Amino acid sequence: MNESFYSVTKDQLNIETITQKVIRREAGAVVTFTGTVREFTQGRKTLSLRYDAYQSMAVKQLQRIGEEINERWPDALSAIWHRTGHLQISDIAVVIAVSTPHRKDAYAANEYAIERIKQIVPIWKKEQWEDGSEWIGNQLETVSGVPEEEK
Amino acid sequence: MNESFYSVTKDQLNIETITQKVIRREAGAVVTFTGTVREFTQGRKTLSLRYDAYQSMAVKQLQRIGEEINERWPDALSAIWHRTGHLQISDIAVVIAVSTPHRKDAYAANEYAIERIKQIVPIWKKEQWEDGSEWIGNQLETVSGVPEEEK
Amino acid sequence: MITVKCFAHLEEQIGSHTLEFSYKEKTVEALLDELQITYSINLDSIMVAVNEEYADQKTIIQDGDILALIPPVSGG
Amino acid sequence: MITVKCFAHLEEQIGSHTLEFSYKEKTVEALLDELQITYSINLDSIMVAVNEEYADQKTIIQDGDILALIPPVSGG
Repeated sequence: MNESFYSVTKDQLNIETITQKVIRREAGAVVTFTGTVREFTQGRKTLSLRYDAYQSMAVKQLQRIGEEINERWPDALSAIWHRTGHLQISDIAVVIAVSTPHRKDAYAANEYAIERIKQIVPIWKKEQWEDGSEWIGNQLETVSGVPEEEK
Repeated sequence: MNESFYSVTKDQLNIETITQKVIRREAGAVVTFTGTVREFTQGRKTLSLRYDAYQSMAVKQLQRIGEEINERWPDALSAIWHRTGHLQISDIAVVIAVSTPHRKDAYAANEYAIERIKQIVPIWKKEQWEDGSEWIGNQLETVSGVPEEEK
Repeated sequence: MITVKCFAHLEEQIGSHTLEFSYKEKTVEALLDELQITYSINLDSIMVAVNEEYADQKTIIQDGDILALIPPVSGG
Repeated sequence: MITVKCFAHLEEQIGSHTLEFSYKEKTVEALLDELQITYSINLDSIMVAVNEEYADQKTIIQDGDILALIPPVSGG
């Protein structure tokens, strides 16, 4: 699988570039998810945040998500880029683009990808609040051991 | 509502520009739908196509869809651009961007928008096949009269 | 006077994008009936907009109204 | 020799990104138990990768393996 479809990078993410990777003659629908840094989480103000990754493994896990998508939606083509390092409010942390011949599949496969990222991709977020900082985890109450294939 | 959030234009559509319109501090999720010209529809090859619009009314209907989205998802911000004129295979016909604080709403509101476009926005597609051309309609078996608010 | 805009296959069938008629009070439905006969066209699945808003067939047309015959749409 | 990579809060708690140990045959589970005692850390909700693939706690570590302690992830 082409490395440029799945990447973990310190560089800014470009929505157009990543979406264009999956546009093709056979596809009529592309759904792109852009995850940005939100200022408030449950009333608490984020000043900035940092993403760390186990870079080489994280790329492999993104590729794995691409493979899982193709098992479920054989006509889909996906590209997933995740940024690491220090991010400000509204900066783009992740871009997921999925193209399919018909639109229902593009929405479903895209949503599948972001759920899986939050389960299996070794990337961690450290929130910088006004009154301290904290490594975020267990968003999905992940438990110890090999991650489940299905939610 | 700002006209630049809802547009019907002969110009090429830029995914990045339209998506950036809805990125904001309060939102953590943006879903962008990009509709492109697909080469094959049920085995039949499209050479190119043309979109005509009742331009002024079409813009109003896109704004209406934005209002409907805000009735259903009060935290959403949406931008919808549709292209008209002559398009080639893989050209972008429509871009819908919706941002929300949480991602489930962004997917749902975005999918709502494309369904509504196919119901109420006065834009028509003429397919150029290898063996002729045809105005496409009744994709959703729309019936005569005032369009239904709900699917 | 009233104006009737035609789109897509209707524009091709009628042979004109814009029709103009001198004003006479009538419903949208009555106008559609007349157009069907005059142009030998089928308007069964056509929606109508009056001044850029979808209108019921029972709507009474006002002088100066701009109507549009809206075939089933196919944008997106 | 085996290498153990530490991330996020574990890296801060352990005070190092990379640990190296001389090789002795054992399971992932046994290694975790040792690390918990040595560094006074809680590894209950930690996943483990061996050579960049998630591994079961019963996996037997091979000489030269690169392990990673993976706290609950929070990308996206």
